Amino acid sequence: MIAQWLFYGFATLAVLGALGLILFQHPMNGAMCFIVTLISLAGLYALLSASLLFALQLIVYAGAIMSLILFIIMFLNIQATDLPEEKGRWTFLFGGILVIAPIGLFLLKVVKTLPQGETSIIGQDFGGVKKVGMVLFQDWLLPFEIVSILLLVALVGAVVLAGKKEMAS
Amino acid sequence: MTCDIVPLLPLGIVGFGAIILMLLAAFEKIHLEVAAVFSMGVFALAFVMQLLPAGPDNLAPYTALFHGMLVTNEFTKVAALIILACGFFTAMSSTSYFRLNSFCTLEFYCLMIFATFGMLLLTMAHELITVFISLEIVSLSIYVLVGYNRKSVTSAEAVLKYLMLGAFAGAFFTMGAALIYGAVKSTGFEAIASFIAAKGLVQSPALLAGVFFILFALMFKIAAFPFHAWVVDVYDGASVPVTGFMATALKTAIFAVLANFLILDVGLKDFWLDGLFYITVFTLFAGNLIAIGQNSLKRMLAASGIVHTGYLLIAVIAVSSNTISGHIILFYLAAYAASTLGIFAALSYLGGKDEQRSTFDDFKGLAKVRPYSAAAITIFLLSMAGIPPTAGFMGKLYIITTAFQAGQTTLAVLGIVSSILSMWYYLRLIISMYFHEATDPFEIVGSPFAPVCTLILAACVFAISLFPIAI
Amino acid sequence: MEQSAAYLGLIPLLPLAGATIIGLLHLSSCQTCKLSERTYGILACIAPILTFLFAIKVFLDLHGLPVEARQISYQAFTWFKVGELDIAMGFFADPLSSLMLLFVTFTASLIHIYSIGYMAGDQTFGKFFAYLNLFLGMMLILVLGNGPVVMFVGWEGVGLCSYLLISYYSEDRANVLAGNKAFIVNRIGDLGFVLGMAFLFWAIGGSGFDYISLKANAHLLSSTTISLVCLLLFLGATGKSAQIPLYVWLPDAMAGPTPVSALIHAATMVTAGVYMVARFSFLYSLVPTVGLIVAWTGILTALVSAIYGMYQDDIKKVLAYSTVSQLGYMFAGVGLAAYSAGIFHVFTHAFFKALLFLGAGSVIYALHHEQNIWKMGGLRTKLPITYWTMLIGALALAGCPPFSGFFSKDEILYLALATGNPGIWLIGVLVAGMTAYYTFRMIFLVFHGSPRDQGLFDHAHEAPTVMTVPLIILAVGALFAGVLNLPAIFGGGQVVSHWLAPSLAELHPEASHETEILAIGASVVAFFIGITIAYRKFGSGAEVPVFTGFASFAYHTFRINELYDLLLVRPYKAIGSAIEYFFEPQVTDGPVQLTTWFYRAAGTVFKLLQVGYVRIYAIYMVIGLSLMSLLLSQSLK
Amino acid sequence: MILDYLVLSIVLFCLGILGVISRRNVFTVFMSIELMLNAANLAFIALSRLHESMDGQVLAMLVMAVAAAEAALALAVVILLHKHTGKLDTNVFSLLKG
Repeated sequence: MIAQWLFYGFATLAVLGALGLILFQHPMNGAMCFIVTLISLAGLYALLSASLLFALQLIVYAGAIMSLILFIIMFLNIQATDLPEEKGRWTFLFGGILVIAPIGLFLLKVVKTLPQGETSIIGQDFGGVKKVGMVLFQDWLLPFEIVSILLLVALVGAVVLAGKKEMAS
Repeated sequence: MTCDIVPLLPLGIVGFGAIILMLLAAFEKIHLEVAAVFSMGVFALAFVMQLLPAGPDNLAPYTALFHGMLVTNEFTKVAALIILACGFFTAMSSTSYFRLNSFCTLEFYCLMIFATFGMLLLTMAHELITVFISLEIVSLSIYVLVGYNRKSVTSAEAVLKYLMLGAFAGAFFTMGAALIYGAVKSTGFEAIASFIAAKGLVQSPALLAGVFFILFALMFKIAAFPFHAWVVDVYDGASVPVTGFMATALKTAIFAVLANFLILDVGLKDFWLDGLFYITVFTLFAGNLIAIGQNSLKRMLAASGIVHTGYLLIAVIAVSSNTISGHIILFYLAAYAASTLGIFAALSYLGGKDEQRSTFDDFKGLAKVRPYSAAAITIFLLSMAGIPPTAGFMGKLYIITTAFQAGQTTLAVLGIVSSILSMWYYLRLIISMYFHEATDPFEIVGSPFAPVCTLILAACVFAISLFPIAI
Repeated sequence: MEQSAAYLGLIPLLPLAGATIIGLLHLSSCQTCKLSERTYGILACIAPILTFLFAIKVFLDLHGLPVEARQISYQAFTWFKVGELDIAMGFFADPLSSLMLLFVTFTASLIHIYSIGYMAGDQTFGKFFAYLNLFLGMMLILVLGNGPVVMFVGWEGVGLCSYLLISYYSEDRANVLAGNKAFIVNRIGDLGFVLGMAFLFWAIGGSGFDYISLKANAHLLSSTTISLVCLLLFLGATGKSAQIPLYVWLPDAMAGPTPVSALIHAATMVTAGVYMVARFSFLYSLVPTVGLIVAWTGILTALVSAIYGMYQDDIKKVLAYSTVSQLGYMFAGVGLAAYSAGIFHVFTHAFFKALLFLGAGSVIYALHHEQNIWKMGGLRTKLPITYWTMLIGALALAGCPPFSGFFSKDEILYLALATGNPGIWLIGVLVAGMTAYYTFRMIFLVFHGSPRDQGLFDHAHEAPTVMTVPLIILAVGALFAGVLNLPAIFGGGQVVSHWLAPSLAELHPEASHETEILAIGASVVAFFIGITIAYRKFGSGAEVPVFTGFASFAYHTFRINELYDLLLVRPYKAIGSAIEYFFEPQVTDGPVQLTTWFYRAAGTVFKLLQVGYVRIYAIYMVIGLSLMSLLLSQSLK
Repeated sequence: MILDYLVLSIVLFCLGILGVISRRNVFTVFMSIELMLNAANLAFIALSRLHESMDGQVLAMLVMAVAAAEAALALAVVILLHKHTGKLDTNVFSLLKG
């Protein structure tokens, strides 16, 4: 029962945060709202007995990625004058809702056909570091390995794009 | 089990080469053109390794370790060959380009090899998240390559558009993977195939929606209508060698995934036939219509790339699902790659500093001043337009005959119509090269690599057309 | 039993490679960095000489096999495979093609060598040899192809090369027109070939479309189909081999350089038709009626062109008409199912006609491109080698025993009599007399008497060695080639006929010795009558005649060109201009313009859709997705 | 109920799409894409709970890694764009069109 209420609480927060993200004009406000969403998602992961993911969501997403974004926002020192005016924002929002509605409805229709299950916590170890780690390193070794290449590419790419290195003559 | 390593050798070489080059780049130990030659060497070595016999078809190397997430067969092998050749020729022609445009650093080649690494993975990947990660490896490297010229605002614009829309499509891919995971309980291709074979696609809406999203993401990458709009701007903003690389290698890799994915089960492909049909038709015509309005060569080539996507989609639709040899798709990709890379190689030394020559009018009278370059470009254009005896003609011929055989008469006829329409813009360049007086001296500075590359590719256009395939 | 030999593929490849290399060298040379003519000449001669050596090897290899198994083939690769049509790029040698191969490569080698001298000083020396090599390569594909399709590649290839070479001196518009004419007339014939091939494929092509399978399946055809196929193929042959009604291109083809005329006329292109009929002898021998049509067409062509030949004043045109005439004999031969006789005549003709053309070339070379025989005379002393070699050639052409032409021609005439076609025989004998007449008319006017143009005469000089040596070699050939197929009556073994026998579906009529002697006697008599008249009229000088009546009509080649112009070309052009001035602007232009306008307008719309705002592109994508999800949710229920 | 989680995931996903197509601010657009990825992750984890297998969690983890890489690059691009124009408006970048 408590789980149910917790879900509703987190869900509301997540949706509110998302709404804030897409409605606030300044990216700083948007980012703050997005952090709310991310944290409530972490809570939801915990409710789904994914304890490792709960931690990762907080540390990696809400912690690392978001602080990076916030840092850049502040680094660029964005003023209200730098921001686009976005006069037709509401038109686009409502038009967008109309356009997206079929996709959303279709997805809802789809997920309803999936089998349903309880969300109660199962097993002591389900979603724990050890179990997930075993799965990761036994079954998902290849994706895990190539993610390292991906990160390498992102690293090199970020250096190239944003770095200060002078162009070769 | 000893032969498990053989199919993965090219992948290993490319990955290893990229990392070595990355380290070298960090210490700035080598000259730019040495790096180009080094990457050509890496591609050539991987190409040769790829030619080694790799044992039985549909081999999953290191099954115990990778759980069948990589599968190699004749199809992936040839696709990888095309990709490696594209990489090789891009590296070759880029040397001339970077003599004229000095924004290159060593990381350029490093990223190109990383992108190739991702593409090779893509052709072999048999698991959705592996596909996704490989796709991201490719995409991230190419985003950076597109925006490599940091001084150019158009280049920055191109990378913004590509990155934003690419990530957007990527998000759909993950959602699709999630839905498939929900339905099948796995994201491996084998599991999906056996699930469909057992239960059918329509019986499981979640699977259907998941496949739908994944197809969308792939269609976006190959610029099928209505997800094509980015391609023209991005190709335009990217530098010439990058555009050539994107247009050929990336397309080959994505088509390999698309084919791998669609042929999982007959039911899977048959369900989408109608949808693919309309997408194909619109893709063919949208590409043609965008192309005729263009004045810039790169934009025209980008738009014509959309048309070629349409042809390839015809091939995807038409090849029989049970016994996909994929020969036709690969043949067309090879033919298209040869002519496209050829044109971009020619543009990289004819374009001049900062790509000052970029429109149709800039190439007026080229034939009077540089007859061989003009002849080579003509060969490439004729191949793209599908005029015999070029490879492009054979490719179109195979595709259209297969479409007829598969009963897709409408598509075959529309394919022919579209190839007629495409003459409009291909011949326009030929006309401006041959039937005008030259006002520009077209002097060439730079290494002889790109002209040699153009020559080789022009020969390839004919050589590929002779390559026999069984329909 | 078939032998496989990869070097067969090499034979056509060599000249093609040569053409590519020389062509590239020529293209990449400029005014200052030109290669020397010597280099080009040597490069160009490598391929024909090597192919000749290979031809000998083919011959010897075949010879080493048992008679009924004399076939070697090589499948290079599957060329294309569409539906049930599965065509391999394959090569195939049997006695017939090996014989063709031998003399094609032999004469071609000599002509290549000769051209080094003849073309000296030409601005586009390299281009010429590239074409020449290409020509040879195409001819070899034609000869060695293992089926009609591969043959057709060579067939079209030689057509193309003849066009290139005939209009070689392209500064003169007339030469280009001559090239055009050759090309267009040949295309008409090619249509016949293609249709014939199509019918053949439609009927029995399903189970293999090479000669061996076709031969094995020929019995499945109905006689109507065979007749149709044979007639259509023969139409193709009339185009390539210059027979009635499509011979008109050949005299005009003299516009090309003389070695080209020699190559086209003696060894390569024009013999293709005869070769093709012989190749399809397994079909032609089943329909004797069609064979008769072929034979009569041939002998009538021989007659008509012999008449023309008697009145020409251009040395090359005389030879050109004599070629047409001799080809007529060959068709008479193959038409009467005497394939080996026809092919044998092709064989001997290759020697003496190449010789005559090269000799004529040497005369023209000596006289600084003067070709009118009424301006020559008395050149015997100035050009002794040319004179003697050409005399041998002329005797062979005229059919003087024991020169090669005598035996081959006589064989055909004898078989005409033996198969019960006295009409063909009579005309043949008549033509033999006429041949002797016009050949020696030419010899006498050119070499005997007194010089008609002193200025030209004084500057005349014998050609360089590189040109005279081929003449001498060919003269030896023209003298002795006939011995190879000496008929039994002269104690010969008919070596060539026996060699060819496994390739051909030949009829061997029985006839008495008297008939044979009659045939030989008549030919000899005709020869002597012809040469006597020629000597009387031209032996010791004659003035330029004024043609009237029939002679004038014949001089203008019966005004056939004008007739074709009136009946075919003009109506065709009239239709063309009707389309240009009425049909196009009034009827079709509107819709066409409308379509382009519509296309352009649609293009503009799409151009406008490329607004450049990334958000709008995302919206396109979402709209597309949303429409598709609407449709999908419909299908979900 | 698992269904609730999935519905939430879809709502967040659609809000993400909405953010991408209705906003011109580069930061907001990139964060909206992150939101879509998070929605997919929620779906993965919910479904992992449904199937009682941890594969879904691993998948979500991998997606997270990809998202991090993408974010790093996106931020580099933002800096690049900011260097050029000082603006964060996607509509400013419309030199390439037609």
